[in-house]
Amino acid sequence: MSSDSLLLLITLVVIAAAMLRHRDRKSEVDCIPEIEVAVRKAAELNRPAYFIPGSRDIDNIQTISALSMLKVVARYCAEYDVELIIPVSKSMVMERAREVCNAAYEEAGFSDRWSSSQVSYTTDDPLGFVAHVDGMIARAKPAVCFMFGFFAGESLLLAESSYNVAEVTIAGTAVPSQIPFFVASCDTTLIGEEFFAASAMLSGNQEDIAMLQGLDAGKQLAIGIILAVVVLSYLTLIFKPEMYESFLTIVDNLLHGGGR
Amino acid sequence: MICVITSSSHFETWLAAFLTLAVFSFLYRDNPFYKFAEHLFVGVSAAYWMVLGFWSTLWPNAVVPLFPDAALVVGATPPAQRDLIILVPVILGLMMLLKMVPRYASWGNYTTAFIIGTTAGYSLVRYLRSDFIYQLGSIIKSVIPESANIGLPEVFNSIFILLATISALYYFLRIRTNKRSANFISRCGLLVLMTAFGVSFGSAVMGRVTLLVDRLYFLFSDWMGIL
Amino acid sequence: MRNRFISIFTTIDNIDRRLIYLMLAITISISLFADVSFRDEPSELVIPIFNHIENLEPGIPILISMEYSPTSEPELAPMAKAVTHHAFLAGHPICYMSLWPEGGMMINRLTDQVFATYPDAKYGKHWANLGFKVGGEMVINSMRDSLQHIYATDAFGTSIDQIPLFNDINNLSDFGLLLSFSGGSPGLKEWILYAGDELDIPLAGGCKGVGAPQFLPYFPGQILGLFNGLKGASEYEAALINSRYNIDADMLEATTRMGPQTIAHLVIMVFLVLGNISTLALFILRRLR
Amino acid sequence: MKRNLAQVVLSTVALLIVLSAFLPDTDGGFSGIVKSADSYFPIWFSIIAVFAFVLGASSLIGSHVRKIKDRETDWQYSVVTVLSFAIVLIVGLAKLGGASGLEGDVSDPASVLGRIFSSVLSPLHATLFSLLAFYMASAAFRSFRIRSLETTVLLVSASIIIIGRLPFASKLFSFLPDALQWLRPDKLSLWMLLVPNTAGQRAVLITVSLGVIAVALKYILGMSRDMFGGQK
Repeated sequence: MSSDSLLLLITLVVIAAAMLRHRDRKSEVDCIPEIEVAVRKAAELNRPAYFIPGSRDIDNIQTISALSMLKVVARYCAEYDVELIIPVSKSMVMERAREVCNAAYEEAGFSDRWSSSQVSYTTDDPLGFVAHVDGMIARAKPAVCFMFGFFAGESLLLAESSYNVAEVTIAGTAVPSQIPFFVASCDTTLIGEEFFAASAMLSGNQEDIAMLQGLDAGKQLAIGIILAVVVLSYLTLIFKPEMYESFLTIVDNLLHGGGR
Repeated sequence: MICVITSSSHFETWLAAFLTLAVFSFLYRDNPFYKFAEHLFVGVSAAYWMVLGFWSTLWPNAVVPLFPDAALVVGATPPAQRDLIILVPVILGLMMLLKMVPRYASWGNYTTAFIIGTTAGYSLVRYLRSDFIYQLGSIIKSVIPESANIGLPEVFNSIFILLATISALYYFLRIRTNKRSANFISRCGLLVLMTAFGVSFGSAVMGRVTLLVDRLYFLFSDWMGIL
Repeated sequence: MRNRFISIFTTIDNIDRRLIYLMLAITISISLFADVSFRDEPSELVIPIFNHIENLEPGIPILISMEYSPTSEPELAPMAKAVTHHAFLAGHPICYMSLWPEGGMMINRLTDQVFATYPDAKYGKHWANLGFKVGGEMVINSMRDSLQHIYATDAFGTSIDQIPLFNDINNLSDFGLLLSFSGGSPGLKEWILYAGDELDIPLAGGCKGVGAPQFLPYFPGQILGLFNGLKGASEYEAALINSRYNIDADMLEATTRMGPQTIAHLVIMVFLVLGNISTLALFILRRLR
Repeated sequence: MKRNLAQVVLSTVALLIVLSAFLPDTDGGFSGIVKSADSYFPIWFSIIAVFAFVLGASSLIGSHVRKIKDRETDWQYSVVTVLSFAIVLIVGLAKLGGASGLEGDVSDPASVLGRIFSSVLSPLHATLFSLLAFYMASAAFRSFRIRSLETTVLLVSASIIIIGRLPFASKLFSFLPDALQWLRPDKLSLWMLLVPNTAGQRAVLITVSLGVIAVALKYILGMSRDMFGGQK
């Protein structure tokens, strides 16, 4: 058991406890109105909506999160009768996306508006996938493009091509190196953690709100730890400078691996 | 023989140049050349990854453990004994294929459960340890003094990093409540994030332009031979 | 009058994106043909690497690990080439290896090109190619103990006992410098964590322009220096041109490529300035109403 | 019932992995089993992914064949996809053209598959990535404007980095007095990379890791409703 396991365990317990503590926080949750507005716009223009759930397989948690977003988007599309097209890059994502949409359309009471051929697999190669999606978008001229999930270098290829034809482009990713491209190119971008929180905010389920509680507890813990260690370090430095070396060793052990 | 090789590599250069131009043509607008390149890309790459999956994943990791003699086909030494545990993923894989048969489709749910379970498990451990704890450690180490005597620029930088990080974290803490009521600290946090994004964007420009110069160099030099 | 200005600036404000593409393509092409080049200056990031190779006793081998694939080759190969030129001229044997499957091909392409310019360079004496080994950080870990343990043969199947270069090399500590040119993972980060931090030999490396924020924090504590994208390579070449070696600047790839690169940066800046002038002008003109 | 059983499978698998991160490294006993399960799972996943190719391929080929049959617009291009797919699949599975037949490496550069990679896929990859240079220019032109404080910050920080990468950046601003030398774009860009950028990136990474942890926990604790076919 490595020395950082203690902190690992504390973090895990704090987040899990916050998630399991049920409390009605619905009123505090701010929705993301842009998504519904975009789908309504597509309905007005009578043009399709595209949803791209990233370019990685389902062993990436961002893909799973993107599929939760898909459920929300699919429900809006079912209600407003907007054709939803979902090109995917992995076979297993295709299967999940079909199931998720099927469920969403059924819940909305419009199963007849859904056909599983709206989800189509292209190729496992992320760039081949993007080349094809760019072509599809240029031809189909969708009104809205949603890009959620894990993207690597291909992010801006998708974002710019969709910006050129679509009325609204909305993106969300937790890949730090790709966020700047979406921010520069899309109308709305969910940055990092906002992307994980978004599906929970939109669904408004009690369970999802519990997840938001967990997120906030984690951030408070992070800010708390940083401030506590910094204050302690200066206190040691001022009052017990001879202890400072050993203080640094303790910090080093607790946060093992946080090498600079 | 040499003649055949040069002419075929000549053909390959022309093919590469044609595909390069076809992709560039998309910058103007969608056109038949791009459509051709795009559809070729999809067909070739889909099959390419499937072939790679078959020979470098399925064969050594599933076929060989179940039928040791299969190793001989690829010129490897067969393992001493069968490894029947590999039947588990094989069965899970077959169960997923049942999704094509509506009557048994629900059997595939176990495969989904297994996959999402492993994803959730690995992500939890990895992000907890190498992102959360690691980054927390890095922030703290770059903020607290390394020894008792430090210079003014270091102090300035560490205070800057501390305030910037905390305000950025605070921005994420506030997003859930109404954005319009966002206060001064979270506004500062957003500005820190925007600075970081601008820096990343600027850093990426160089690399992408390098690639573009290289492609143009290929066209003018390797293909046309005029450079 | 005011309306005319408004319409001019509105046009600039909404330039067709294809005009930007066209300008970029034309200026880069022209600068390629016109052989535009700018003399770079060695920066504090590459000078330590250059000086280290200079001060190393001749004959001490250098290890270059090439972790990149064709997509990142344009950015990373010029660094490896510049160091190869320098090490050969300074009399250090070079050992190449890779933690990426595509690395083997990258090494062959590079050595074919560079050593063709030095007719007296001999394989096995001046350079050797260990090729690709699967395993990422595990490979580095085993190399720390014993090179022979993990690499029985070189990339071409020759037993490394028969290669003179390896006579005095038992493990990583016998190299005078470790370099990793990395386009991703496994790469420089693994080298820092599993070789640089564990051993007492200098480690340096190169990364893509996007990778710099990730690796700069390791400088100067854990890495000797860093090649930051193509600019890093051209800075190193500038050091090489200024040095005692008589090297033909045309052979140096980054310096020649940096010309079009610079022009492209300038074009992008010009468009950024234009866009903002029009934003500002429109803002003022509309206020005047 | 079936859905509950699936949730049990999910949670068990995930908890095994989490547990193995906390258990000591020993060979035998309970922790040995947990540890070996932990090392098996990634390989299992990749095996299942290969099976999934059947689903993907049948969807891809099915849709293109349908397009050809129905003579939809652009059906000719679907012929390209189907043909190239079939050719590469056959050539690759049979390892044609390689030095040592089936015993050779599948991505041997001398084999037909290797040559297809270097003459078709490699230039396509490189060219698509190089398109990004154009796209970055147009995206920056459009959105890096002095319209709001946020976009101004984007503009300034990106510009400093771009200018700092010019070969003559240090000479261009050498007129600055010694006390203001730190304002030189080459120095300033290094500082921006190291200080504000580091702070921003780390804040993003920490919150992202929290997001991942919370999503993972949601599934492990069985708090997700959209798992197995929705609310049937």
